Amino acid sequence: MLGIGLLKGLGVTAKNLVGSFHDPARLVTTEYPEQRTKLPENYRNFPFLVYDGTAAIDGLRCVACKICEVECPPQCIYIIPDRDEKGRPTKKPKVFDIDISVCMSCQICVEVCPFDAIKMDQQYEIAEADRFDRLLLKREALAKPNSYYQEIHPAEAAQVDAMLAEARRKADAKAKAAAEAAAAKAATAKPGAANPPTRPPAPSGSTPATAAMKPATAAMPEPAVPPVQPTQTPAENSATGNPVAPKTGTPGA
Amino acid sequence: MTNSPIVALHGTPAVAGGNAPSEICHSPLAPGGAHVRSVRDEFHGDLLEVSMGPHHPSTHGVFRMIATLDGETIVKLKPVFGYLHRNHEKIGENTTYLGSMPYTDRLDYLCSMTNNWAYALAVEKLAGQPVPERTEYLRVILAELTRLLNHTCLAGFLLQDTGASGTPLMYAFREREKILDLFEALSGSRMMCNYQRFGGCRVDASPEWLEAAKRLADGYNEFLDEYEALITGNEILMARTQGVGVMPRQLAVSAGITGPMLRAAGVDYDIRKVDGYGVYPRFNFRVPLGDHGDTYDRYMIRVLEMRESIEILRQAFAQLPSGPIMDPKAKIRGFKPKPGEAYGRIEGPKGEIGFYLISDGGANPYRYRVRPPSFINLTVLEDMCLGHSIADAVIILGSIDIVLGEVDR
Amino acid sequence: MTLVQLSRVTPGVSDWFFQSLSSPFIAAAGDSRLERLPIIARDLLTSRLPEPWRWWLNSLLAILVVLFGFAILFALLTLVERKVLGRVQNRPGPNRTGLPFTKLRLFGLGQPLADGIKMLTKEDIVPRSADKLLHFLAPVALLAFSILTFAVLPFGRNLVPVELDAGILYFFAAGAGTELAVFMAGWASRNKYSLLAAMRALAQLISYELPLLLSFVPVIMMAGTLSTTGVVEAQAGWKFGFIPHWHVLTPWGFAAFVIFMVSALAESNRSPFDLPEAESELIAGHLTEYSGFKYALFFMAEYFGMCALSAMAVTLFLGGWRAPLPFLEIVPSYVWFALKLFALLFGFIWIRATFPRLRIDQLTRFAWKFLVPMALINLGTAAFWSLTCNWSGPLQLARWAIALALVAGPFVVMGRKLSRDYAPRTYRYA
Amino acid sequence: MSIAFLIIALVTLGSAAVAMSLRNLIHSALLLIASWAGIAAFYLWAGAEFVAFAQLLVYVGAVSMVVLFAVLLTRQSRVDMAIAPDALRRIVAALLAGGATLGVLFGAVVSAPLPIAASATPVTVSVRQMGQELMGTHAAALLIVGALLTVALLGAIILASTGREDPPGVAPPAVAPPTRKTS
Repeated sequence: MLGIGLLKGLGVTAKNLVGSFHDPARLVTTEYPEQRTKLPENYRNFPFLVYDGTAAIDGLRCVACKICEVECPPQCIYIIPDRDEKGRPTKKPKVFDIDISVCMSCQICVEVCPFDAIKMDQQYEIAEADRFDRLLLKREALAKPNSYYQEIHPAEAAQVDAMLAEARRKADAKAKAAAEAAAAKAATAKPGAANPPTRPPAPSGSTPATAAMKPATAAMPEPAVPPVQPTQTPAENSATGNPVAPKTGTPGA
Repeated sequence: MTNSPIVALHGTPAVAGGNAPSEICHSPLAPGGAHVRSVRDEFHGDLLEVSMGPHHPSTHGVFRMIATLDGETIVKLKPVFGYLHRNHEKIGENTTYLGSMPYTDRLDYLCSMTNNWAYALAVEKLAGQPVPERTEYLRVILAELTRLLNHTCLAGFLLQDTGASGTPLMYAFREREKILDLFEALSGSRMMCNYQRFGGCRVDASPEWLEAAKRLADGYNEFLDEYEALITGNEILMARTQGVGVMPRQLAVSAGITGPMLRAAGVDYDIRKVDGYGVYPRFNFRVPLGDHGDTYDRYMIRVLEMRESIEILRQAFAQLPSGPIMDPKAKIRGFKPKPGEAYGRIEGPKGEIGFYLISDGGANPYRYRVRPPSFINLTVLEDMCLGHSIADAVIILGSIDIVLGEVDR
Repeated sequence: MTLVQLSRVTPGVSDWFFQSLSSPFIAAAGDSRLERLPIIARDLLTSRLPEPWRWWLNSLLAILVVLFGFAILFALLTLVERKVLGRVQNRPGPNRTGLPFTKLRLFGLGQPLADGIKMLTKEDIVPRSADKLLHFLAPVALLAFSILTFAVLPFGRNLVPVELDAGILYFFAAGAGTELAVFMAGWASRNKYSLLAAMRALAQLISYELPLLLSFVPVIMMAGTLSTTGVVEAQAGWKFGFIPHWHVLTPWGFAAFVIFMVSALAESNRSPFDLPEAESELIAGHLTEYSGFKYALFFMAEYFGMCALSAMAVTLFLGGWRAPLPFLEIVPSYVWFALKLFALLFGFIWIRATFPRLRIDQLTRFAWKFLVPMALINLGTAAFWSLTCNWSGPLQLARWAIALALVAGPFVVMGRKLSRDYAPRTYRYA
Repeated sequence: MSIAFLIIALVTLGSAAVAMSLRNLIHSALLLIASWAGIAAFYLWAGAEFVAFAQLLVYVGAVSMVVLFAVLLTRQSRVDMAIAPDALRRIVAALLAGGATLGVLFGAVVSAPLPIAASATPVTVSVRQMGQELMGTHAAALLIVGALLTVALLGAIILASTGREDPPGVAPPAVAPPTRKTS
């Protein structure tokens, strides 16, 4: 009969009208600034650069290998590797820019980074009063501590830290072996003040750099660890150039 | 455009008589500026050309229909698209295979999961890359969730186009949010999932996630029941949609229509059944078919497909094996398939979504081509709209289910 | 109200007219103090004035009270509508706008005020090629016609601004101008969407005027008067002491009420008959080229029209300001009127929240092929009811049965005919 | 002659006169409607409440719609009258029809016994009285008019329904080849 369907519809809307006062399944609005939904751990927004230790720029894990720059689909990353006075690469980015207006948060830079240096942020309140503010993020703005990474992606970060620690342990062992071999080879060598890399790596990366290593001075971005220089001080340096890319194949631009 | 029956225009489009204080109406909306009034037979007024869009509440984005009206009846309708053209295919040829994956999200931004799958399927075919079984199941789960999402949205949009003050749309979006939450929890993004990889997928689904997805699938029938009680039996909706925008079976086949539109016209063609890609042959599901090919059928077919999707989901959750999600030999970086070509297609929610790739052995595809279902389904718009009123054109367009990101690419 | 002024400036005005106007709001003895509150309040203000002044001021006060009352109702209604729509759609609706410069939100009560300020401060855009005069006149005319209709509504016991002998006729005569205004707006905007909307408005209003007028003819027949107070008077009393003599509680009255409300939906351009401003088809129809204050006026007029038609429906079918039960008469009459009015307005909102929109040909077909015949048959039903008013006992039952059949039979038959072309479908699977 | 009467008459006649002289048909139609409203005001002034409201309801509410529809649906052409071959015949017909109407009205007005009311209180007729008069004394006239209108309505329906044979939902038949003229 004419009107039955209409009445049924009215019944449904009435049910929803009443239900929206008592049924949580029927009032799903999150009143945003006061209430917030919990972000899932996998949530991703624009990328940031992870640094270990306390020094934002010096502690960057990034070695300016430019893989992400090449792989970035919209090509929003711009990197200039840093060089020392002699013109040799220092394995540090001099310029690391991400054009936020171009970036599409696809996470490919994170996937391709062999050094776990770039990660996805969860910061979504990024509105600015000026329309051109903070569209191009510089290295300083991008750098965020490992503790922050731990905070936003705890499970993933723990995994990454464990992996890094494992790699570092292996590298240290290798370096130690190499050093011992060198020592054995050069029997007349002076017993240097090479730091013994025997400290077990902490699984939580919130501690300062676990292994003190001098940045590689070699020109090639090869993931081989250079011999440890005995002159460095462990306190000031942070771990960079974590050598082994555990996930993927050969790094290299 | 298709070989639509040629409609004789009774002269040139002009404004209805008596409209304008002066004789010639300069319409800011219509292209070409002034329209010249023409002489028609005694009993008909002049034709009125209305340019609906690109900014119009119900053209689903920046789409434009230049409708020539006799009274309110459409005698000619010219779809204009390309406002959202962004060189998708050319970009695909200038970026790596992996780099195109996030771009496929942006084709049909409601169904990024199925776009991902179709693209991954094409690349996997090209490279001969096997996929772990767990990933195959996850792909089915995500594709069916996407189908739920897309059809739910469509039902909402269609009802919105018929003027239902947003209520069905809001109910649809309420449910859609739940699926989007699942996608976000899994892939990190609600709509731009970028989830599939060649030879696997990016993140494994946790047991909690699977539990939540199972809950959603189990509760979805309840929502569909409520939604159908609200609107399916509604006399106004039936009057508005039944017999409106009929697409004959012959036209549907010859125009290359796919997806629910084709099945609403009564053609039994579902790539899930035809190709049996992925692990679909392992599932038991039915393909609903319409007999009239009108807007109501197109709406109802989608509702019924959602119910079938729920069945597939239940089976997939029950059968989901454990194991790796990524083929160990699969490469993320430095991916260079052998020279050759491949066409990978799946049954997307809107129809056949396919990617055609030619590799010359380099890191970028030599040719990258998308077969977008929305675009091809849209080509029959005029044939369906002729003789109907302008109000019908809006819901016919709504029932085609287009996403302009995919139409214009 | 213009009638009032018109008659006063002319010395040759007739007696009947004067009489009917010079005595608005006379408090009857025996009413409770609460009941007479509006009149007491008015007398407090004007009782010390000399007689001619007093008449003028009383009229002015009545006008002001009605206008302000409905303006506030309009403001509230916009909020309530959005809230109810929101709740139906599982949203909270506007709930943030409270007192400015404070954190008080008051459930969004500040929203109408904020909307008003926004509307007033928005730029008033007139298309260059528009017919400027008509473009300006349309909202003014629409609002004027809508306000005129309030003049004869009995808002409570002895609370009728103008007591007219042909009050109901006046109401619909004044309301008849609204479609003209809608047409003017659509045509003068010089926009194709607006023009289509204007055509639709004409077709729609011309179709629904007829069932609207036919639907209340039985009421007039039964009440034997065209005056609004007379109609309310005719619905006084209770059967068995608890069933009120409202027209809606009779078979013909219920049918007439439904026809009236459906036509009222169409007359006030409300969903599912909001074709002139169908936003998914015609952008905003006749409102496409309006902005700022003029748009607000249109909006206001639409709500005024809705309120006026609902108030008329209350008067004609729901017993006006009368209480539903005898012991509830302690509650003042104007409160009952307001409650009934709100109930009907809520119905309007509820319907808007639920239904899709009809197409223009279906809309007119529904009017001419369903509502008009139904209204005509209902006239016959009412005549039968009137002729058999002295049947009693088992005959009374027969009377009810026959009347119900007279209403339901045509409804089923014509409804089936109307919905012949469509039905729910079953689907096959491959 | 009161001021009100003057104003009403001025509005009524003025809008009618302006309506005839305007080139814009819609404006003319709206002014015509204003003129009808003026007549309603006159009835009101004269104390014929019911007639006034009926005039408003019927003319301003309904007939106006028909007029506007007719104006909108008729193709507007300035050259219609000038080049029409039978312009003279039309003029003659118009004069004849107008003259006849005028004559009938004039005769009716002159022959009607209109008492010049000396008092300031004209006779008022309540709705009930009017209804009784209509259904009693003048029932025959009412019925005849009703029948006449019904016949006219049926005729209009028949006229309108012929030539609308094609079922809805079918594209309009091709009448002319698609010629595109531009200028």
